[in-house]
Amino acid sequence: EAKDSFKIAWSIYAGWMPWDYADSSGIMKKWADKYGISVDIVQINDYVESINQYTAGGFDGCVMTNMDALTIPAAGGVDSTALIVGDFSNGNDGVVLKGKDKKLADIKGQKVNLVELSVSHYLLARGLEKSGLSEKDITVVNTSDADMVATFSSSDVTSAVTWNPLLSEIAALPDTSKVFDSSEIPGEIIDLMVVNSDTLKDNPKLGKALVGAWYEIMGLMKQGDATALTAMAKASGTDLAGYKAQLDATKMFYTPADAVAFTDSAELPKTMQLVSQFSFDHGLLGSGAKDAGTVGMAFSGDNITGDKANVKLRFDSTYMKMAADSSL
Amino acid sequence: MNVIEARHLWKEYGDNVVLENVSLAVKAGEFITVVGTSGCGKTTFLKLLLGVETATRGDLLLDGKPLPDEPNADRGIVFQRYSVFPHLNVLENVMLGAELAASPFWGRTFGKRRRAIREQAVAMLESVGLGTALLKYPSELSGGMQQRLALAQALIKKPRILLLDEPFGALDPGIRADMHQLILSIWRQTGLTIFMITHDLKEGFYLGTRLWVFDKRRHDPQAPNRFGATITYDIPLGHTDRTTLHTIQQSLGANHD
Amino acid sequence: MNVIEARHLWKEYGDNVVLENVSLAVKAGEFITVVGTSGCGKTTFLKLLLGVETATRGDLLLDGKPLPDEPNADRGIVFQRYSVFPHLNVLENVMLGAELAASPFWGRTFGKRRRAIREQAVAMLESVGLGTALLKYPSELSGGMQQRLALAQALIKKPRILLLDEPFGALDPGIRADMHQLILSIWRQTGLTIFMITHDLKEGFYLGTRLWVFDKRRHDPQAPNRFGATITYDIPLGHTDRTTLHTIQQSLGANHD
Amino acid sequence: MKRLINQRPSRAAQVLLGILPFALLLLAYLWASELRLAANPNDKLLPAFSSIGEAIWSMAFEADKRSGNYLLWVDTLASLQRLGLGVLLSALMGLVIGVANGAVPLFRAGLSPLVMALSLIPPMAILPVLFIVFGLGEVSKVALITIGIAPFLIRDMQQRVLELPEEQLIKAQTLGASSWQLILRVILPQVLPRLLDAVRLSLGSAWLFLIAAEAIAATEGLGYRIFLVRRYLSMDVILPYVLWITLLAFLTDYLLRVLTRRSFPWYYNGGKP
Amino acid sequence: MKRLINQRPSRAAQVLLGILPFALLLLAYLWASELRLAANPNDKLLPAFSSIGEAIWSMAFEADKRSGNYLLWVDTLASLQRLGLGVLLSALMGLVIGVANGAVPLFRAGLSPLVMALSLIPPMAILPVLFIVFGLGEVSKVALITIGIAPFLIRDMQQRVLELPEEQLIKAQTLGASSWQLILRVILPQVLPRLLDAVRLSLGSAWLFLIAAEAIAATEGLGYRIFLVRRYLSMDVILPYVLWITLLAFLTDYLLRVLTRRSFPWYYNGGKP
Ligand SMILES: Nc1ncnc2c1ncn2[C@@H]1O[C@H](COP(=O)(O)OP(=O)(O)OP(=O)(O)O)[C@@H](O)[C@H]1O
Ligand SMILES: Nc1ncnc2c1ncn2[C@@H]1O[C@H](COP(=O)(O)OP(=O)(O)OP(=O)(O)O)[C@@H](O)[C@H]1O
Ligand SMILES: [Mg+2]
Ligand SMILES: [Mg+2]
Repeated sequence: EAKDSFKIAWSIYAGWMPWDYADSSGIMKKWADKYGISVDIVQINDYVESINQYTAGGFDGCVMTNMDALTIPAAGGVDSTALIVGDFSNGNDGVVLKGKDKKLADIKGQKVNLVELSVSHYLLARGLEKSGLSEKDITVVNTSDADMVATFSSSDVTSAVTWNPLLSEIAALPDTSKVFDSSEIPGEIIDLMVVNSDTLKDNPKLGKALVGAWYEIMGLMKQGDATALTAMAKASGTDLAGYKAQLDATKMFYTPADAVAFTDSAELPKTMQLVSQFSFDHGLLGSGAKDAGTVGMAFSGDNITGDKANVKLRFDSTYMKMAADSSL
Repeated sequence: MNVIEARHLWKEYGDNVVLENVSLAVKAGEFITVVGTSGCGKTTFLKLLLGVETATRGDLLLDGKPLPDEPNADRGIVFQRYSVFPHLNVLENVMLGAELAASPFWGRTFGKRRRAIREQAVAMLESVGLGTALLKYPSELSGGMQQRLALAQALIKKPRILLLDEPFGALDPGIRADMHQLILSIWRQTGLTIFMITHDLKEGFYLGTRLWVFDKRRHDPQAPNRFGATITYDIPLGHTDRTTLHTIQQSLGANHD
Repeated sequence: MNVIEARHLWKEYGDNVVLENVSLAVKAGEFITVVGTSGCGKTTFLKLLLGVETATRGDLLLDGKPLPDEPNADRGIVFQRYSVFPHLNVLENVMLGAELAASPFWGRTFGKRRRAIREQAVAMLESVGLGTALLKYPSELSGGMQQRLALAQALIKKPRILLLDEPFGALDPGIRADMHQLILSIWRQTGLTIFMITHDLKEGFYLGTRLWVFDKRRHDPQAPNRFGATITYDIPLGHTDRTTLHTIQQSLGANHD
Repeated sequence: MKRLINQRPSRAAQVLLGILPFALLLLAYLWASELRLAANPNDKLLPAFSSIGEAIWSMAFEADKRSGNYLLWVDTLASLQRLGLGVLLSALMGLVIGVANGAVPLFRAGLSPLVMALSLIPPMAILPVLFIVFGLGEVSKVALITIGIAPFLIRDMQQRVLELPEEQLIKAQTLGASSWQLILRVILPQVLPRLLDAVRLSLGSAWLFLIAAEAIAATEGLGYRIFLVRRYLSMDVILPYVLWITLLAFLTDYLLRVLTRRSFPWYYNGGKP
Repeated sequence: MKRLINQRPSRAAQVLLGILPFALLLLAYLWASELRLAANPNDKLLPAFSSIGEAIWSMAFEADKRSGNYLLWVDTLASLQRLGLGVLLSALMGLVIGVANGAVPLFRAGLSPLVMALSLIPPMAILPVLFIVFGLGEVSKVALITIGIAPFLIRDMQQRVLELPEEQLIKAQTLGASSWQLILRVILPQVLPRLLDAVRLSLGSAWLFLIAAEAIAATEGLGYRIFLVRRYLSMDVILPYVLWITLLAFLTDYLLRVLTRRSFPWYYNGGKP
């Protein structure tokens, strides 16, 4: 139904810090006012909890990765739209082994600490595939991201898969090697702003306000606006240099045109197919799923993969196009 | 007319027969003392009179009508222990009964009404010799003082029947003698009907106008609970010779250990 | 020679003077009964004899030497309650003393040694009338049986001195009489020196060869703890006239409440 | 009419009354679930009983595709092992340190303030420290349980020893007992049933710590599974797991109670001091 | 030589013995910290006292650059508020439901099995469910504390009411008390100090649940801060926070004890039944 106040959830991650700045700088309010709505931007500590809340209906939109968008809201029957494709991980996620000059193949037989069923898990699976191994060759130990750094120094942890800023902390420890990272599977781990499709359909204003605010900040970041970047660095618990290092490992789409191009590319459906196959193999699509196509996905140009009667995840570049055309 | 009358009263807990075929009639103003071996059912009988327990067979009448099936202000009680409220001081303990009657919802009174109740309570406490301990908590009182308090608390409701379950069992001999005087003077002044359980036969003889001995008429050594107790002696006091006392003493002693 | 001798013994807890200038001498084989108002220091005196508490001033001698400063097998004790071990059955309770002596580390014996100890314990239990309750736990025993058990338990260590702190205070009158016979026969057979505290003056007169009354010589109504109790009467029994008994009874009664 | 406090329901009425709130809860769930599923058939929040049944079946009786394990049983076994070890260790510590503290004044003076201070630290707050010290293996989970409940058990045991009537200790000494013998034959056997009581009381916390530890790092276990499937909001797995844990908690409590009753008959005959 | 169990240290020796283990722990820490810092001056695991001091100073007395808040105090206030609310709510539920259950057999028959079942559910396991039901705001944290400790308080209160001597209840009825009057004037005032005792017992768990809830969703609070800096292994913040929580736990316990003692003089004069 149409309404005029909305709640958006976000959690701390290099590519999502602009949302914090949008809130604290008043840019979000400016754009919301422009469309006569109000948008409440809420920071949630626990990433998974924020998605769960969104899925349960507590928020109208939420930041998440492409894989989580598929396995949590979409698999849960909540029709969701990727409104903004913000960036993809280009080294922000990685596999670290203890010891100097290790290769990914050395991971065989080890216990690997990671957040199970997260993009880390996906990254690992892709890495193993590329080096001719499979998950059977290792043991996955589900480890809370908060404790990843702390536990990496204990002797019974030999390898970990994680993301920034934790990744850089771990990789900086003496006698470790980063053996694989997301720059080797570019464009597969994508960070999105996802909103409820029905809400978006009834309230195009929401899409316009969010996209407008986002790309105003992207513009600032592209120029290297120190105020904005410093604020984001602080909010993510690091300093400007640290934050820039994280951004270096993130392929941000600073211009809407880039984002539109990525979203409309033929690669995206293929990537998503890999993701849904991984999700299906790990039971993430629910116990009732017959195959990886259980949850249908819509891409630009009426390209639909999977079950056409059950399309729950939509990659929609309409609003980003408006930004590209400066029609907001 | 009889205040209390029991006709062929039985009380059983499952297979355990506690009281067996008890019949009796008590007139207003009698002071009945009850003795019997431990566990023979004296307290159970008192609970029947209170309405806390109901008889399994037979009738128990108060003024010729079936006895109310729960305790009320007609029948006051003093137990051996736990009869007073530890969280109220002496005065509050005695005022409680009147306050409950005066204030159905809060059970508390204020102002003039409270002062009236207070005066009445103080008078009662003075008459039992607690006039100087009004603001003490029960735990600060000696055993004897606690029992006086329990008596005062029960008497302020002017019950028609007063039930005493070994009220002096936990007291030192010297204090006991004082309490005997107190209870006798209360009885004489108010004309109450009193039932008093005691372990001390001499006490029973000394205080009562009538003494009951509860005992089993029949014994089955294989199944001690098969038969219940009843009133085996009903002695109008003042008319007893020493032989009876001796016989009873023997029967009590024989059951020990 | 005196088994126990006290010279100008004082016991104070901070400002509270409990015992004041107690001097006495006791010969082997005496049966001393101790009476006194509640809280006057009788138990404290027993604790001094046990070695659980130490006197603040004065000397307490056993066989002319300073008394050991902790309890040992020389001096047996029976309290009013809690004297037996609830987790051991009757037989184990009595065997315990001998087992501890026989097995310093485990405190348990096996085989032949155990059988010997067991026989001894059974004999002792039979002599106190508990021969048929060997495998019961204390909680299954009546009060009187528990006190018999406590006695048997203490006696098996053949103490030279037996201390009894109101051992029969919680018992019914009939059972008390039985226990009196038991303790007297034990005393006659073993020639023990016995100290027994009691609340019951008659009991004290009946059992002892010598009766002590603990009381304060001086009173300060403002500071009741300023003066302590001492032995105000020391009466060799059998030589007493009724007046003394009466005087004592008065002095005890006066302190009540 | 009797006073409300004097009205006692019959046995049958009692059973009925006891079942009633459960039935109501169940109905409320069914109703809410139906409502949500009507709006969104894929809703995961309040799954229908049929999906819960399926999930139970597949967790308990179908081998997992990836590992080939029957997950429910693997999880249960792992969790119970950790719980058992942690509780056993804590009970031992409670017994040894608690009895030593209670019986020996010198120990008590030295250790009792430390134990008191330790018991006040919320174990959850030092979780990170634990993982660093004990690693991510089984040890750290058992350690969390132990750190969580051992101080309570120690303090409780100390208290119980101090509650033993002084008369008993004096009596034992007049029977010639040395300190050691007194502890071994008088104190220890009497606090054992009380230890079991205390263990029963602390089982609730033990479960908490177990789940918290499993949530942070594990490869199997009941808490691990709940926090793992939380990732994709699988209430059809979470709900039966919660019920299963509740049942296990009830059973362990029940077994301990029966064990105490069987092993210490004297304790239940009013042998409490 | 006296037996070990009869050797009582003097007051001074007692204090010394009590301090000893703390001093030893401190020394051990200093030694280990020095060792690690010598090997790696940037080591975060066992920070030197000077860095801990600095961290405390900056948390407590310097405004945070980003938010302008004095973090320690903001965290403390937020946590104490949640704790207070949760405990208050639970105490109220304990009092109302517990007393109703204890005093009225009809209520007891209906509610007691439900409360028993609820008390067995480990609240940590339903944490995910809670967040979904109550959202991520303050409500869910208070709810977790309440769900965690209320069943215990209710059961304890019920037990305490049932422990009141039957004689008192009969006596009150012979004084003409109605059910309501009996509850209001006899039962309630007598279980109040026991409620405070029970609340003191449950405070430990309340802290646990608070920290667990704050770890997952909060923007300030003691548990939140520990969880946040745990990512960077900032032991110089974690350690003082843990000590601070311990101190707060001690203080709340102490204050409650004093409050009970002051408010219910009769309870401490051996007025327990
Ligand atoms: N609620 C009950 N359920 C089952 N049996 C009971 C109950 N109340 C009492 N009894 C049994 O009834 C018998 C008589 O108990 P009662 O308390 O009346 O004895 P008593 O004469 O008062 O003894 P005492 O002199 O020791 O007070 C006992 O055998 C007791 O076990
Ligand atoms: N450990 C202690 N610390 C301080 N005061 C004590 C201690 N033990 C006993 N007292 C005090 O010593 C006095 C005598 O106590 P004791 O127990 O010896 O009396 P009693 O004569 O045995 O009394 P009763 O006949 O009631 O057993 C009491 O006033 C008591 O308060
Ligand atoms: Mg009785
Ligand atoms: Mg004494």
